[in-house]
Amino acid sequence: MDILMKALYLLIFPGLLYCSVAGLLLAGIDRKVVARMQKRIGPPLLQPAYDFFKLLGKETIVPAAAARRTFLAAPVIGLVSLVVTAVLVPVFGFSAFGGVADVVVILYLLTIPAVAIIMGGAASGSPYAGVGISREMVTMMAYELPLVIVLLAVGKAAGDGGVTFSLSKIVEYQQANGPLITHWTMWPAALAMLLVIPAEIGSHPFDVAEAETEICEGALVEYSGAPLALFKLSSAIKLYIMTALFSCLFLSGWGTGIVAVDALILVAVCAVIMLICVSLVRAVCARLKVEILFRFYWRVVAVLAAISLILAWLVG
Amino acid sequence: MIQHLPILAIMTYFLGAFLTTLLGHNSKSVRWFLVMLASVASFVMMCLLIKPIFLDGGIIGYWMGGRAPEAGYAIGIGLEVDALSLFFGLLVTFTVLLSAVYSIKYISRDDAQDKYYTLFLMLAGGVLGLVLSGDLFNIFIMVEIMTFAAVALTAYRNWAEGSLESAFKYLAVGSIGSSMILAGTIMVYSQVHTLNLAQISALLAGQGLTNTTVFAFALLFIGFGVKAFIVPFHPIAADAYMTAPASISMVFSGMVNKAGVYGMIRLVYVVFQIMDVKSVNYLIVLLGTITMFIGVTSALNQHDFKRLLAFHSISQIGYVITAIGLATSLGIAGGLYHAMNHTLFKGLLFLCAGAVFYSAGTTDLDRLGGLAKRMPQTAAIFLVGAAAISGIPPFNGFASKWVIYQACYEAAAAASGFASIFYAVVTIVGLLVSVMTLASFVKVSQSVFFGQLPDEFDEVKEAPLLMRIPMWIMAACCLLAGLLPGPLSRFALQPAAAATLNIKGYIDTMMGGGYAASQMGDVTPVAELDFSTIGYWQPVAWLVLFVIIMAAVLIVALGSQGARGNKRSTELEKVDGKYATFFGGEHSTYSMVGGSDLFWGLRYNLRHYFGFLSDMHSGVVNDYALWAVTAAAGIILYMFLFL
Amino acid sequence: MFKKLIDNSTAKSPWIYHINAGSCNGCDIELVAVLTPRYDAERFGFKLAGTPRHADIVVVSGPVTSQSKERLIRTLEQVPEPRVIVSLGSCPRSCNVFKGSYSVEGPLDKFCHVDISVAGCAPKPEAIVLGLAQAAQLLKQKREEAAQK
Amino acid sequence: MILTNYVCSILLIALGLYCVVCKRNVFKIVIGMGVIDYGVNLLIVSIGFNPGGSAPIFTARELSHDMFFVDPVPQALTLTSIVIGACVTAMAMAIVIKLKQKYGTLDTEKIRRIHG
Repeated sequence: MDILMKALYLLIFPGLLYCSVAGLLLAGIDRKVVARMQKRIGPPLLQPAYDFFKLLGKETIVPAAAARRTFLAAPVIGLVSLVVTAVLVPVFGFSAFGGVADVVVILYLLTIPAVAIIMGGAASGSPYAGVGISREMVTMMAYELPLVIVLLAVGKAAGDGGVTFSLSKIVEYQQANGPLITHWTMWPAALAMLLVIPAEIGSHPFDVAEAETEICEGALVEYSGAPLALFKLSSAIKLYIMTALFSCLFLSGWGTGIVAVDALILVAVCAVIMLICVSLVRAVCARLKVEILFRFYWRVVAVLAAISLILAWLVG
Repeated sequence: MIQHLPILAIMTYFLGAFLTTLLGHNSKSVRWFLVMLASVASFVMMCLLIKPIFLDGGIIGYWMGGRAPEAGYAIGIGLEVDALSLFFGLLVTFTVLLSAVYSIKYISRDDAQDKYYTLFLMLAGGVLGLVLSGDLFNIFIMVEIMTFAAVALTAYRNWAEGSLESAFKYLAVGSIGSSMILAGTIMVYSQVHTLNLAQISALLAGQGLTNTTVFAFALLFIGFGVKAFIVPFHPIAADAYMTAPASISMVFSGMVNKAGVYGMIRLVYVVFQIMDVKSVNYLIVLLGTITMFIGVTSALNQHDFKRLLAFHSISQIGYVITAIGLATSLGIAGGLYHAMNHTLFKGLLFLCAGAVFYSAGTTDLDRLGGLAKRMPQTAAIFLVGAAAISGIPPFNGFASKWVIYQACYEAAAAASGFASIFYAVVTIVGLLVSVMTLASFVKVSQSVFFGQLPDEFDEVKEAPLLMRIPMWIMAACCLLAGLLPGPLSRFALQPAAAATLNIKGYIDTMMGGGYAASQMGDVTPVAELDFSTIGYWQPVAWLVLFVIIMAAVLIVALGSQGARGNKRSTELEKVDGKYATFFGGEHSTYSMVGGSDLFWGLRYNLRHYFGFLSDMHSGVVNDYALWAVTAAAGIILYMFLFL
Repeated sequence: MFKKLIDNSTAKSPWIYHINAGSCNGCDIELVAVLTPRYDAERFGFKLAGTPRHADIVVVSGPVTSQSKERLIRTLEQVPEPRVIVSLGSCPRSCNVFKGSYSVEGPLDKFCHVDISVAGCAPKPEAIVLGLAQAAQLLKQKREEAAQK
Repeated sequence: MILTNYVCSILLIALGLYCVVCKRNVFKIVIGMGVIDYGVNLLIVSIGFNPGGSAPIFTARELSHDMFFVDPVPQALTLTSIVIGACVTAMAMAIVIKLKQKYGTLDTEKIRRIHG
């Protein structure tokens, strides 16, 4: 029974099925909204799903120069780690694995998809992938520092004097004291987190790693068919997870108590967050250079987050 | 019988070393037999100690020649094995065993193998003697034996580029450290007129801190700092790890620097019991944090596989030191856990580097590439090691790092004012260092195992089975240590942490019951480590996940077609059309991003800092000595000012 | 059902890879114009892919020159099945004004099977959209045919 | 009188450190290492010294309570330490010979193939 429950969590809700649907939906909304911002009609809402299924039906080519096993295993590993992360992020009050979700675990799990892309790219043996890997890695180091500080700041603010690494404790604190976004000390951190999200999911101004016009999609250059579909699904799920993480860190503490309704509300909230930090930015910005991106995250975003951390210490 | 095991384990190594020189000169098989016998026997002896010490909580004291203390003074030389010593002893014997197996094939192309094995066993005996010893001067002697053997082994392949100079640097800076240990020892002796650790501990606790004690502590601390290769004593380590044979690099990072760490723990927690002094905590944590940061950033700068690993070794020791400096039971347990994990994964990575060197003849990241096609098992093992050291769940590096962050942040929460901000910054640096570790291992995997295969490595073959066996064992241990933190902490880490904090038993075992009671305060309780909060330690969930992964991999593998990757690269050149790499329409040729160029964006932004690092590791032995002396002076000054 | 889902998706999400085989850039500009707000080909799911591995539809413009011939053929081979090749403009169809030039080896159908051909110099965006939409349907057809085999 | 010993030993250690840090000749660095060792040895012996004490050479039968002699333990330590120091110097010399053969120089500024 326990196994069945766990399998249910991992595969249906809040695991694979739920987060895939939510992620693809969010990606669809994103594309539609950006199109509307540019006065276009835009693709149908389900376009990312169409893309995904189409790619499943395509031929999978493994280049002769590739390290075959790594090349094929990389997308699966990335997807699985994201599904695990999705299970660990609470849906308002509900968290699948008994409320023991931990911020550091999530932090580390979130690096795995990027690493999977990098490993896959490295295994493909393409020079474009080499450049892509380099950029992906630098991007990752750029946003990881602010992300770490944000998580610690939130942990401090929600720690009730101490510090907590537990997401469920953070949610409980917000249930008692209102969402953290209402605390003025957390505003810089929230802003920093909003800026981290587009880099984490590799959306437009920060998509140096997958710049399709410069380096032919970077690390994904040799992927086709089902593995590529898994990567696309991963990036959609990442969209959901990052926004859900934001809502969990700053906007949670309420909810109807009915899991199904909460899940729907969460997707709506995610969509709003995504509109603010992904779609809007994506529609108006041009792609940054990688060294500028790095400087931006370490000088601006990290400082924002650090301000919050210090404020949390002084006030809390 | 059981109390004779520690000395027997040490003597087995030394006897083995002696016999190897005597008998193993001509015959390969005799040599191997002796070495394997010595390493297996010692390992078994250490394993036999698990039950009385870890499980039953006993402490074994042993007086050489039966010279028990007379009139309350220790006159003999003692061995004392508590859980802490045994923990490190197990690490040492385990590393030696695997390294010995690995050496058989790895060293087979060199001459003077009997010398190699003699020095190897001497090194092993030195480190084991150090961790099991209960006598301060004996510790010094063991440190010297260890350094001596280590230097000789660094210079063993004197045909290799730079091995001689790195051996000399190691010797020069290492001997400064040894002299400090000796000077510190004698200063302690001048205060308490004994060399027995247990008695020193009891008497010093009664005396309180005097100027001489502080000076002695500073000297010993610096000495063990040099042996643990904390920054700024680290450049010698980077050189030595790089140029020594990989089997020895593994031993270096697996146990030689652990010996320094052990010395520090013994020193600050047991001998001087100084960890309730906040300024010592800050100093150790600060040194640890600097060590991990400088280690990892220097690693980002490297373009040699083994040198990169060497800097990571330094960086990971920084984690251990930081955790130990926190002086909480969680911190100590985390530090010990990470020390163990570091032995496992860094040993594994060094063995991978050795396998690459054995097969391809170089470890230059700018020249290598695409070896995963020729050495698939080594590549797989390397990925395990890289994931473990970067702290990717579910491997062991993650679990121990998690404990360390937790300890850091709890310390931050417990402290107030400046200290809490300091510990918070330490946590942030720790997490950042982890990401950078990941980055540099991405660099290694891209430029050694993946990417394109240069023509010159066409003929490369997989490493021999005898080299792969220890690698696989270590890889399995990495996974097991990550998946079973609960039993591990219950049966090994908690006893060791408890032994570190509760030294009454340690003193009483050696000096007779009740000796400590007159001098010591209360026993510090050790909190139960709770790994359940990590959140993913749910075996059932992992089982389900495993099934899902397998199914997914199967589906993907079945649905894919493509050319098999086992062609020669000259043949790959001929592969055209569909299965060729996309090259913008051109015929695909060899073209790779060089390993040292992979983090351009980062390096460009931090160019001044990286320039400073390059200058710091100038390669001139005077500079290294200057770093060491300056740091030593600084530490001594700090101790006098704040203690 | 799953198969049908994939079949339907195939028609709805055609990704384009564009090869310029010596074109004067007129057609290329028109192709980009198709993606602008006025014509917005993305509403049909069209997207420009950065690499032939991701592509479903390869759009070739220009009379195949001797410099581009080999590269063109190589790139076309690298596109995974099912794929549709669309020739854009008069040049790949007949070499247009470049016919007879010492450096032109075209037209395109000498080297590969052309599924859809959009004529014009340069073709109107409306024509391109129509051609691409047909190509998308063709993709689905090809997939179904492949499944029957 | 004993103070002279301490001062001398500290001086020796300082001199040795100076030698290791500042001298560019590998050979002199080895000498410096030796000098540090001797300084420490002097320190050890001095610490064990009791003014007016006799040499601690007795059989167990001769031993009585009113005897006054210097502490024998540091002397034993010194012996061990001297032996170790000799070994280390021998090792260092061996390496220096090899260095000279391989690099053709004893200048530390030139013996830096590994750096960065």
